Amino acid sequence: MTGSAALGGQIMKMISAIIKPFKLDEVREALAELGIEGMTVVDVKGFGRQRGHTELYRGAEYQVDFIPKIKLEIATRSENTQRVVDAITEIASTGKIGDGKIFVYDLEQIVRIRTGELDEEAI
Amino acid sequence: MTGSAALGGQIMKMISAIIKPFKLDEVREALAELGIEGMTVVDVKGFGRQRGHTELYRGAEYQVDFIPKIKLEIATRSENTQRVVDAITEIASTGKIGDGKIFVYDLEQIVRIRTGELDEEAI
Amino acid sequence: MTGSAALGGQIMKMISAIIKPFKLDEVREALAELGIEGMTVVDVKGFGRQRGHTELYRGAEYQVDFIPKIKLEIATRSENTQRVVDAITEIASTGKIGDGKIFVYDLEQIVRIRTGELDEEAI
Amino acid sequence: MENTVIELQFSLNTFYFLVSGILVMWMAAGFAMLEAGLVRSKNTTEILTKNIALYAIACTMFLLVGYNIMYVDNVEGGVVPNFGALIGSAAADADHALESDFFFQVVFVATAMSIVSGAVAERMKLWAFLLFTVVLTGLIYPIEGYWTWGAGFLSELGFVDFAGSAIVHGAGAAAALAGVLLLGARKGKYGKNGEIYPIPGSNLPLATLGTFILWMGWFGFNGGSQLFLADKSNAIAVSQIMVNTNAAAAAGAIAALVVCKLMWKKADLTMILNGALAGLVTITAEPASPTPILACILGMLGGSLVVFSIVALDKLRIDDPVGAISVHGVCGALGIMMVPFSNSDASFATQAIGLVTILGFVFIASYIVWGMIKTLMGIRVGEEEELSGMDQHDCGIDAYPEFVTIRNK
Amino acid sequence: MENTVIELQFSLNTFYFLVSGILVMWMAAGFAMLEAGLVRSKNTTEILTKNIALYAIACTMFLLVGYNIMYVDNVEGGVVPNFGALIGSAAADADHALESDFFFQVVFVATAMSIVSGAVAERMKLWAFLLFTVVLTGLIYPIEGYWTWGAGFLSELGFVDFAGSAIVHGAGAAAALAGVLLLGARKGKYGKNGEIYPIPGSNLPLATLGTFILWMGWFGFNGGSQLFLADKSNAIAVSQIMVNTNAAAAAGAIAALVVCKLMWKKADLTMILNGALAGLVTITAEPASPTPILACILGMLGGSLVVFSIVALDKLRIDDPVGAISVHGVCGALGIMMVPFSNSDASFATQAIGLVTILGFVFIASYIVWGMIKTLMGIRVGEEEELSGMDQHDCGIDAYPEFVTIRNK
Amino acid sequence: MENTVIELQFSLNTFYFLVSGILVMWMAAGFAMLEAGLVRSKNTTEILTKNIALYAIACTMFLLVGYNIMYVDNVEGGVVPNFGALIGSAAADADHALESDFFFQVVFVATAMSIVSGAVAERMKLWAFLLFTVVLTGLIYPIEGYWTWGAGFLSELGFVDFAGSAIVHGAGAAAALAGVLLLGARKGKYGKNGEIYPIPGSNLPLATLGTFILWMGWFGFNGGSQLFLADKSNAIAVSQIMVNTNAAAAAGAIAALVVCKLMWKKADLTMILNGALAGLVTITAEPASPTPILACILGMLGGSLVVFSIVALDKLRIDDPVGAISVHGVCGALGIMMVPFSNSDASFATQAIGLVTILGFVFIASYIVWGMIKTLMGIRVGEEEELSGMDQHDCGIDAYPEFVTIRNK
Ligand SMILES: Nc1ncnc2c1ncn2[C@@H]1O[C@H](COP(=O)(O)OP(=O)(O)O)[C@@H](O)[C@H]1O
Ligand SMILES: Nc1ncnc2c1ncn2[C@@H]1O[C@H](COP(=O)(O)OP(=O)(O)O)[C@@H](O)[C@H]1O
Ligand SMILES: Nc1ncnc2c1ncn2[C@@H]1O[C@H](COP(=O)(O)OP(=O)(O)O)[C@@H](O)[C@H]1O
Repeated sequence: MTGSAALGGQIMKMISAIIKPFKLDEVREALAELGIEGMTVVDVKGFGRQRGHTELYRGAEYQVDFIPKIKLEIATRSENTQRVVDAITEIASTGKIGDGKIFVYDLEQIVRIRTGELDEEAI
Repeated sequence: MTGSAALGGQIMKMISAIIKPFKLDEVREALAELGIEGMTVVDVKGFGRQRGHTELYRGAEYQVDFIPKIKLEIATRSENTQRVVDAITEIASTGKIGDGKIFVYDLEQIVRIRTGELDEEAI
Repeated sequence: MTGSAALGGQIMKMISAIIKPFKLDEVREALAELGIEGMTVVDVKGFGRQRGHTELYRGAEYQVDFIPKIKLEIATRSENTQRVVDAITEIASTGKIGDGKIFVYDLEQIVRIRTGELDEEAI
Repeated sequence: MENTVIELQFSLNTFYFLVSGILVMWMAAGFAMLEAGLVRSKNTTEILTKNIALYAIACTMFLLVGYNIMYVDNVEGGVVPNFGALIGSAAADADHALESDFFFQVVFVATAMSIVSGAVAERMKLWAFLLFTVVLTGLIYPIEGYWTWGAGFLSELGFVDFAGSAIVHGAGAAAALAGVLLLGARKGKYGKNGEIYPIPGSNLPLATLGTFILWMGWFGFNGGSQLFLADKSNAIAVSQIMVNTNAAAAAGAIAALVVCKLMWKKADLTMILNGALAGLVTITAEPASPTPILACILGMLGGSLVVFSIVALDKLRIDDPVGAISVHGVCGALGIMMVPFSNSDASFATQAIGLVTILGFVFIASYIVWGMIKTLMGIRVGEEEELSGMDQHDCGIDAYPEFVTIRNK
Repeated sequence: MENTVIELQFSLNTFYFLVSGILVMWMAAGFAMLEAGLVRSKNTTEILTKNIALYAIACTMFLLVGYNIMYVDNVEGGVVPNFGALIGSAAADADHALESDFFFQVVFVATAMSIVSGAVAERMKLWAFLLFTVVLTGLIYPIEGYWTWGAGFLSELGFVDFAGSAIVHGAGAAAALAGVLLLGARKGKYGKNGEIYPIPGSNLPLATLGTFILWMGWFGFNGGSQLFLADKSNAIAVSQIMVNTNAAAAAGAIAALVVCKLMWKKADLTMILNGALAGLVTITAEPASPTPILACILGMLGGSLVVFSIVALDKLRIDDPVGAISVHGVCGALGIMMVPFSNSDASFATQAIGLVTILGFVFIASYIVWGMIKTLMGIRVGEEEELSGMDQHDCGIDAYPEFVTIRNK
Repeated sequence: MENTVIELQFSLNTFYFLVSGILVMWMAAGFAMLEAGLVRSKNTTEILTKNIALYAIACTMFLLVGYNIMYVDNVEGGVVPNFGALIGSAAADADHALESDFFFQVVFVATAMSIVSGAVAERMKLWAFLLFTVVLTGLIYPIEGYWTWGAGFLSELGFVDFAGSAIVHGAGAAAALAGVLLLGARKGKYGKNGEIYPIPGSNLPLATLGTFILWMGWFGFNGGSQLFLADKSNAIAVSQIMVNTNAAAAAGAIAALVVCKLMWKKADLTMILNGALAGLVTITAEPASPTPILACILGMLGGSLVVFSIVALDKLRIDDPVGAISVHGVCGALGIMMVPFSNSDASFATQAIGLVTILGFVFIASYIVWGMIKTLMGIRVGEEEELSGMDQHDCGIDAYPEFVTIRNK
């Protein structure tokens, strides 16, 4: 984290984590224990150090560049960020290449559609 | 980057809204009336207060944690943010749990790929 | 935005590009030449100036509002941003409507799950 | 040796019934695939469940009472059948096994019921539907079937419906229409200001497979309805039926293709599928006497008519997700009224009387039964179930649980 | 003309064998679709590969040695067959072509093997599986088949298994069980604390199609097993078999539907599919002698039992992704033990002896063979391959490469 | 009673034609599923549309003129047929119904045309394709078919092509090749520097189902081509054909599996499917005279050859998305040239002459017709249509509109 949080920063962060698909259930459970009560997931494909694999189709081998991953998005208060990031890092890590990455963004505003509640109340 | 950043805030925001899938058409129409001329949607699954449902397969009941939702991403000028957020909040709300959330981010830059136009021209 | 922008902004950016699906391979190759070693892609649907098309089903024509696109997400150091944006703009452009857009965000933090490395090391 | 020749004839006829029956049974799979392809993915498990359950129930009910009501110990030329159970016993001079006849007939009743499931898809409660299945296959169909095929009053009148354009297909469509009227359209199908929103089916390869299966099965449906194969003239008749059946289906598909191209500049696959089926339904009333060229013409009439009928029913806000009422009802009626052009034993008047009698009876009887079920337990799923899909509500499982779908369609 | 009558009878019988054989061959497609629908999409290409390869291998092995072992030049009432190659030569007074008999029998052995592929799906190495296929179809099945159908000691004892509830279905299930025990459950199927996690199949329309195909093919399976059509009494017998087969399947589906509704308030489609198949397996031991009502009852017993069996095996941590052991093994045994209720030639004691002998032999022989293969080359794919799916590892290509799937399921 | 025996024989033969015809008709569904599974999802609706439309057009054209050109009132040993319409009239001493013969033959012509649709998939304009269908099925196929099966000059020469390795399969492949050469490869198939990019099919379960359907239908295709069943020797011949057909297909699948494993260490499912079909095409030229072991060997040759052929055509930049030219053309030629090994009536020279004549004629005639259509209206869709998929352009609807797909593949 940068010093900006101390400088006032946003009070809410969006944590976006790319993980291996089969780790989803474990991560979800670990976050539930931290009190995280909401998240959004989406199927993505990606590559990084892990470079895909070859597939075979009708006698031609070819590179599939993108490997299936899952992206989690968790909006949370700034002060939780470190704990969430640590939990994901711990649980989603297999030590093998392709474990994924976590990206943290500032969030300007959150609105709960049902009630119109704002920001921290809306998390 | 434009000079406006120096004035303390981005002049463009990205509004990311998680809504119930069947609300998509209505929301799109409402935003069109506000003059919103572009958006990107993606299928996601999520949970929050609404905790999934049980499914049955071969005699075993099990929890499906994630409920299908749709995520809308709308880049717009800062001054429109409130109107867009209000419109989505109004239209996408059913008053029932699981209506979704809206997240607002700062946007540093927008580029229209076709023309290379920047920022406000590119929205 | 936080004061840090005044101090020169975040040292990492997230570049999110909406492109035409069939441009993916070319863009990926161009970015590889720039030394970009990781990215995440997801299928999205969107509209902007390009307004969808009509489909026909059982005698009823109807508007399909959303056109399939691909969203690329590339985390990179700030100083690379311009080069990446330029490369995508160049390669993904067909000059026809619907070529897509690039959005640039500040990134607070990056974590490599496998090693726990942070920020620039984690890219 | 004479005995052996007669026994061989008996065996060959029986085998012909059995093979035809197997082909008609296969149509159950055809309807299941067609309907599974033309509904949205969130309702696919449920429609599959309905299709296999209705086939099972239809076979069981027809065994328990239906066959007896339709065929056993009835008065010739009568209206009210003799009610009884099981399949009776064989005549001494029968030229095929009684059981093979039952096997052939039992799969017809399932066909009639399969037609209903498509029209009421995506909103009809599973258990209400199954309850209706019991009554249609155990009672309504056998009674009207008796009137013509069981030597009842319509057959005495000279009404001709060779393989069931009205008795099977029309009846299914009439029952479906009654259900649809009581049920209403799917949510999101019609806008407040009269807009019609198409709701595309989720899996067109399945729908196409279903159509091919039905086309194949129809060779048993029509071919078997000659009821005798083992001499020269009958063998030729069965062959003519096959040729005509195929010709009408082909012409129906072509006609639908051309109509679509002319009207919308596109080849609407689901219309072409319906066009082939429309050709089949049209020829079913009399596949034996037309020349192949007439069969083509009948098929083309059916295949064109069905396109307009589907569009018209949509305008009338009769929401039929798979086009069953148009294919089986409208083209069934067309087929019945075309019979006198090739078969001089039939007259337009008796054809019309037969048609109205059968469709009217089935419609009214079905309307009453649907109405009773509606009062008893409701026939439509709740709004929330409809929006989130019937699969989760009725069956507890999605059809394609791993695949990501655009849920708002 | 007598000669011609006999020749006609020969031709008709032969044709009946061929048509039945074609229908049984079609069951290979049924198993392939059923299993492809009930596994996860990441293992779908592999299960399809197994299914087509096992059919090809079974046909080839049975041609090379299996048919000879099972049927040619064996001692009556014996235990050890006479080993030889190819299909022998026709008897002078044969009433059908030898080749048509082979054609009919060869597709049975493929059925037995298809049962195995479902139970060991999603974790068994492709090449280990194919190696086992060679042994089962070339050796194990022909030997136990000889005991009853090749006039071996079980047939002398009076054991009755008309179309193979034990010989085909039970045997397949026994071989499958041996494999599953050595293989263990799929990763993620059972939790550390005894939790059972369902792993839903990825494509229920395919599974339903597969069931309809099997249902259709079963008319050849059971109907053809009468082995003679071309006289009156046999023609009637074949017809009865068809009616009973259909009735048992229908009743099985209904029973499973009702049991599911009572137990879980939902209509679990995959259970209904298994229920129909369970009814078919149950009637297969004796489809000729029951009345249709008894056939319904047998089907209902099978269709109910299979639901409880699937749940029970799951509790025992015997992981069978498609329910093959319950459908073919448990209901096969049920069918065998029900024979004496309709067929007075059979006794409970001999039925039990036959059942235990066949299943025991196949289980033990299979266990040894699986065990040897395990030592030789391993039978289970590595953890990483299992997690990322067998398609990429064994086949190099996904089944639905363009579709986005939730991979963690 | 003599009369009755003759009538029974007539009936049985007729029934055999009809059942065989139904099985061959079913192959239309097989091609549709195979091709729908091997193209990308964005072109799936269009290929389904082509398949059902071509079947309909083929049946209609063959009824209107094709059958007459091929079979009616032609000079024996001639080259130019007698042009006429409809199906003529039956001979007094016919041993089966003329209509049943037509029914059997009409589905063959559809098969020939189905082969073309696969090879030109994903880029050929729908209406150009349908126009070509009219000409091939109404003119080109009947003319070359007359040369051998209509007692034309090739039959007089002693050319043997039992069920159509060249006449049906080779012809289809020759027409396809002509089309592909004029059409060019799919965009993205070949790179600027000679790279070959695979374009995986979108739905392998469908492709597998299609293969099983074709395998099943082939029993009608080859089995029916004996043209007589109702005496002992013919019944045995038909049985042998069935056994050989099945054996060749099985061996073809195994051979392809082994070749793939040796070359790429993986079991490439689509190659195995092609291997089974290759075995079938290879045996089709002469399924009656080989021993089953020879049938296995022929199947293995076909199944191995097809793998190399597919790879070689790809290197030659002949882009055939489903491998139709290799399966039907290359293996069809192989089958023709293998005939003399089992059938002493055939010589390598006449086989070569027949093969070159048929394939040459069809290729040249097709090239001219494709060329004319290209000038007239173009045969290839625009670049944009190809990129966004033909479904939207030609048919107006996606095959799987609810499912999310990775569109760039
Ligand atoms: N620079 C990047 N921008 C966006 N996503 C990335 C980036 N680098 C990696 N990713 C995502 O993270 C996933 C894992 O990255 P990878 O480098 O393979 O793993 P690891 O960090 O364990 O070596 C990738 O598949 C991709 O989805
Ligand atoms: N903290 C969060 N971070 C990311 N997404 C969230 C979060 N909380 C909720 N969501 C998303 O919003 C959706 C609706 O949230 P939910 O709490 O069920 O509704 P409501 O706010 O109406 O009670 C969830 O399915 C999830 O996709
Ligand atoms: N305001 C916006 N917010 C989010 N996404 C947008 C916005 N405008 C356009 N897009 C995305 O960019 C894609 C291309 O935009 P479009 O306006 O059609 O192209 P062009 O900029 O070339 O005219 C759209 O399909 C949509 O996914």
